[in-house]
Amino acid sequence: MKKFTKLTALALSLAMVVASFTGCGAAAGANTFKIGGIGPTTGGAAIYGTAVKNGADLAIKEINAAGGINGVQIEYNFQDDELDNEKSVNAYNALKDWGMNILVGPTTSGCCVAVAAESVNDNMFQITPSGSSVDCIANDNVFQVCFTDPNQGIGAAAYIGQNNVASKVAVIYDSSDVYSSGIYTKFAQEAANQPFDIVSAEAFTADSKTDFSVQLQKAADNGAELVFLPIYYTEASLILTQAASAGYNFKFFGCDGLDGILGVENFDTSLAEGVMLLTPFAADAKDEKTQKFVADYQAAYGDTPNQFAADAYDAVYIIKAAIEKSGAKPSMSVSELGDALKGAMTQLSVDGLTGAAMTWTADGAVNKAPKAMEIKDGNYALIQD
Amino acid sequence: MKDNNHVLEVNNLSISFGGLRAVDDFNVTIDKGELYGLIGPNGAGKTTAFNLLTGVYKPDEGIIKLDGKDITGKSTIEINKAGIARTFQNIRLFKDLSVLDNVKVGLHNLYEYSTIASVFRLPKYYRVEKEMDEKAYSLLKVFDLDSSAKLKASQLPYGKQRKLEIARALATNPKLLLLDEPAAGMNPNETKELMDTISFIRKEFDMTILLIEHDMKLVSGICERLTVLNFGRILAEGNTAEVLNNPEVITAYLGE
Amino acid sequence: MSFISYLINGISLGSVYAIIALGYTMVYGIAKMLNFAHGDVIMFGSYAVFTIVSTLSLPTWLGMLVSIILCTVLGITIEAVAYRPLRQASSSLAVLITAIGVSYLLQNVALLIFGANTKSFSSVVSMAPLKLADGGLTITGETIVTISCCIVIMIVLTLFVNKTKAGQAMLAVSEDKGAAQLMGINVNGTISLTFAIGSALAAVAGMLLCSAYPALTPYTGSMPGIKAFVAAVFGGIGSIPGAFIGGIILGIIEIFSKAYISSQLSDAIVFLVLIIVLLVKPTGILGKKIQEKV
Amino acid sequence: MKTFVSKNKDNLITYGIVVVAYAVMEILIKAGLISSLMQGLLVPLCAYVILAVSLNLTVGILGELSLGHAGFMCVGAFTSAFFSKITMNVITVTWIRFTLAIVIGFIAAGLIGFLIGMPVLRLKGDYLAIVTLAFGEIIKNVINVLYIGKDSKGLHFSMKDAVALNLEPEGDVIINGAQGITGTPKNSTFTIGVILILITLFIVLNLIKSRDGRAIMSIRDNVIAAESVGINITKYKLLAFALSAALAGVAGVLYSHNLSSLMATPKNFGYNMSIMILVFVVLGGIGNIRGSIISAVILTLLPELLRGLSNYRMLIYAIVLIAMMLFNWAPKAQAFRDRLLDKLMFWKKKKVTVTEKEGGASDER
Repeated sequence: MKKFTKLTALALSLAMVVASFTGCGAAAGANTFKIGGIGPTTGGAAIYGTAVKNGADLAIKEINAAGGINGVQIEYNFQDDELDNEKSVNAYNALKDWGMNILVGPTTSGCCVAVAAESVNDNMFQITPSGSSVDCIANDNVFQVCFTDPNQGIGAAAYIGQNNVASKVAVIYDSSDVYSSGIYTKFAQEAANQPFDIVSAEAFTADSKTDFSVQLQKAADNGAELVFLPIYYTEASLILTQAASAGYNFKFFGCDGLDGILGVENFDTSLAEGVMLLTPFAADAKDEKTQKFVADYQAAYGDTPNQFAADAYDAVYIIKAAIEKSGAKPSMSVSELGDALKGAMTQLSVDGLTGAAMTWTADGAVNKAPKAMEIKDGNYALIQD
Repeated sequence: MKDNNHVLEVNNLSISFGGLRAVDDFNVTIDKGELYGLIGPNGAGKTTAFNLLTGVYKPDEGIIKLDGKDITGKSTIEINKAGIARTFQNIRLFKDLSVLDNVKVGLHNLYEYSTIASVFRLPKYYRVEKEMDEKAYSLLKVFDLDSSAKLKASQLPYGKQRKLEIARALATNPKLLLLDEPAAGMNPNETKELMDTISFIRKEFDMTILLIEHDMKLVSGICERLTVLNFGRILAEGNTAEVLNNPEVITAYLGE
Repeated sequence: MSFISYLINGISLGSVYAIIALGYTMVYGIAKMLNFAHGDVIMFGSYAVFTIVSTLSLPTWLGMLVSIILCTVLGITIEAVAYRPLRQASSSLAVLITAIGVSYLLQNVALLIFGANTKSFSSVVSMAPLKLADGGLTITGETIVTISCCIVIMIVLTLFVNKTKAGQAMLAVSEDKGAAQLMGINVNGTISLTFAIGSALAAVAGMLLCSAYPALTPYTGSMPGIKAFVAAVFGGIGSIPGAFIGGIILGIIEIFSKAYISSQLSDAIVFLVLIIVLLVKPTGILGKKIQEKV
Repeated sequence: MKTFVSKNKDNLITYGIVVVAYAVMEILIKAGLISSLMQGLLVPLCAYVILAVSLNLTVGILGELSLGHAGFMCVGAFTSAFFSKITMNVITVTWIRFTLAIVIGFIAAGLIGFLIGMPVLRLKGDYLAIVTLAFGEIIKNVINVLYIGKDSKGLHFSMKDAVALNLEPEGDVIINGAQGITGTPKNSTFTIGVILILITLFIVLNLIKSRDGRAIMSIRDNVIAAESVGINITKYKLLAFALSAALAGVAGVLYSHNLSSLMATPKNFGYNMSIMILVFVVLGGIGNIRGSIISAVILTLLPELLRGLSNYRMLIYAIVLIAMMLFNWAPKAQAFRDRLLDKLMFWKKKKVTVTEKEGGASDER
């Protein structure tokens, strides 16, 4: 009876090994740019990966419809990494087998660091829409569309301090998340130089992110006026709901992770009234470009785009600009293309959804001005200072 | 300390489970080389007495002495090392191990080599394993199991499983062997064969044996002395023939 | 004051664990298997309510009804297709692993149907929060309803198991499947019924979970599912009142450890307490002591 | 002494499969016939094979259910990565440093396994499972809030945040809470992975076929009987459990030195991973070492090979997993397979003789 199992197992593993060879032999006949993308499209972080996938897809479709980059069409392939560093490297390798010559991704910081350690060996040009930790851009072939975490933490603290938004601040952050704990650390450091006090800093983790009553009550007990939320909008929506039902009256302040909270299906947006956030993108911004993006995205994918989608959309246009600037051709090798685009990046100034006149330094970080937004009447509104 | 040839000496052993005195004031003395029977109707406390002797339960009162040494309250493992081995009413073999390995587990404490020696296959490993194999085969031969040594224990027919359990118990080199209903579920032929085997072991290994049995024929055939338990208490004890003719025993055991 | 407030929060969270744990313990008690997919049945039930109430704008009661029916059917189907063939398997681990496969399957089906985006669940509870001590303490309507539901379900389940013929059959099956079969009990039917009840409970638990914590994603059920499993073990798995007590205590420990020790380490503390409880009482708070007969 | 011989032969086949697989892969790599994906997967595959074999020691040989195996892997990964990072400039000979890292991962995970095993191994079945799951989660949670930094004054610890380390400006944060360890040297190679698999197999297979191994298996088969013949239950449970943990730690070393970004997430070191390792063991046959190697390989490759299905990938994976479980374990499916095999025998007589030879040496049921 075991013989059969053995035969099957043997046949199965053989078939797999054979199947795993089929990846090779690509990359020939390169007359298109092959852009790969990586992010979690399954698992708890699937929201973010899916947004990146769709955002980049939309941009690529637009570019192809308009005749491509310098007349060259783009091919696109997005791979799931399940929010796991190891799987992310696998995704990168799978994309290499497919013949990728430019990478948009990975979506999250940890994965981005892991993939960057591989891509540097290939000198692959890599632009991460949303991998925000400083380690992501440690290698010179990687560029960011989003702000780095320290940048956001310091920016948020400075904004609150300079504009006297509050004098007593509470923080609720995700200690098991790179993005969130990264921003919190810098925020806390910068807060020492600012005229406000952090009265409570409470964490939650990936394993207990449904109940925030303790964190909120601690904030209230310590007399906080403002709660800083360097977290993503799924948890933020729960915090807002719980704060309202417990009758707390805080002002909430977040970073780009909160962007998308109004897009949560069926969310009672009145709860988010008055929430402030420092973000380069807002789905309801009045400018024509953003509105067109939001409308097209909704039409194509049935969802309201968030920050991640916008970053990915911009990433593709940044690549387009870099290619146009450097005159790179798809026939170049991955490494030649990488050198060409790296050189072009520092000379670019791109107007995107997530920032006007974005420029890059050679270390890969982006220069753009974050906009302070406030949610008013269920819409994002720019705060005029 | 020892001034007699008592292998086992038990004085007023008692245990209760939630108010029920399962074994009450149990006394027995077994001499070296004796084959002693413990009988009684179902639920009389025979197996509980075994469990007390082997440390599965700790007695509420009483003293158990093995070869003059007090072993009361010791753990099963210590008691086995001290020299009591047993079989079980419902056979408890290591069913996924081979017949040979079952016996070799019984030999565990008599042969030593370190974990390091086994992982790195040092010469000591081969030497001791060879000794263990020889010893185990010689035991299996006694029970006519040597030809099935490589089978899984669970593949043996029922009667042979009983024998294997005895062989495993003997492998620990006990002073006293406790057999819990060794003939349960056997047909008359197998029972007969078992009786012969038990007598043979007793002679061959000069073994002291305490036996729980239901099968009267087996008991009367091989035991010199008996204790009869009923409702946890001793109903009668003494020479087999006398006890079996005791009218009280007949009523309690066979009557109703 | 803050102590009482934390206590109330703990009970609120615990009541949600408790209601999930009831379904877990029910299935475990009868079928003797850890149904790892229970949390995902909860998630499906919540999506059913969401689709009917929020997307199709139909009445709430209809959504609840459809959700319960759907989960019941789902539970029976899962049992029949994935678990029943393995009931006689040589290791009980086989069915555990299959349950994990079913859990992955449900999550990924939900991901394909409903997408990854968070949906905000509209509470099915319309009760106003209870304000005590001049508004210093708040007990939400969801908490009151969840606890009431737990108690009602607990009583009904206990009565059902002890007083009805089907319930007695369940007890018999849980003791010894073979003997139950010999006594003319339809073992397959009884286990199906157990899964049906367990899954209907999952639907109710899903509604209340998402009413209290209204962020719905395809993975909503998995973590509360594990926590509820922990709660069920805490209380003594297989024991119906044990699940309730275990859930409430787990909730209180979680909140207290966040409040008084460390919000970063609260998971570790909760699990540490669980370990200590099990070391002291190896079968949980209300678990039966199992002694193997020698 | 036929068993002896045939068992040894069986073990040789297991080693042989690993060595042949290694040789084939090396040749294919040299010939450039292998995809990047496959090349990237080689080291993780080795780590998962070691994990599956080591968990089989607990589940299959000792017969206890553990759901915290990823926790031990995590301990091995973090201690060794930490060691490699702080000694990167001290011990410059890579192989010495990496060997020490492996030893450290082995000892650290083994020690934790021993410490956890001592109190919990007296629990049984599902209760032991939940307690090991709890320990795995505790390990993950603690590592997520652990901050260790190094400056000229030495090491600094904190359980709060990186700021609380009070490092000098040029100091270096080595373990940075949720961000874990970044920049571990990439020392793991396929060759080292295969050597570690062989060592693991050597340890586990030799242990099984020894005095200690028999004692461990006797506990699995019947605790009461094992006690009755004087087997020290606690000692052998602990031996198997701690060794199993230590080997998981080795897998962790391999894992951490293959990625430049090591974090303890629910995905890689949480109960999900522990369950995944258990899936390898159960699918491959509980107690069947060779089976767990094969199923670890199949189940790790499967989701990668399904990448072409994009959105349906994990869905198909789940279905395949359920189907394989039913196919492998359901008594009806087993009967069906037997009948099918009979038919196959009838049609392909030649092939049958070959397969019979292959299967005949090992366990029959």
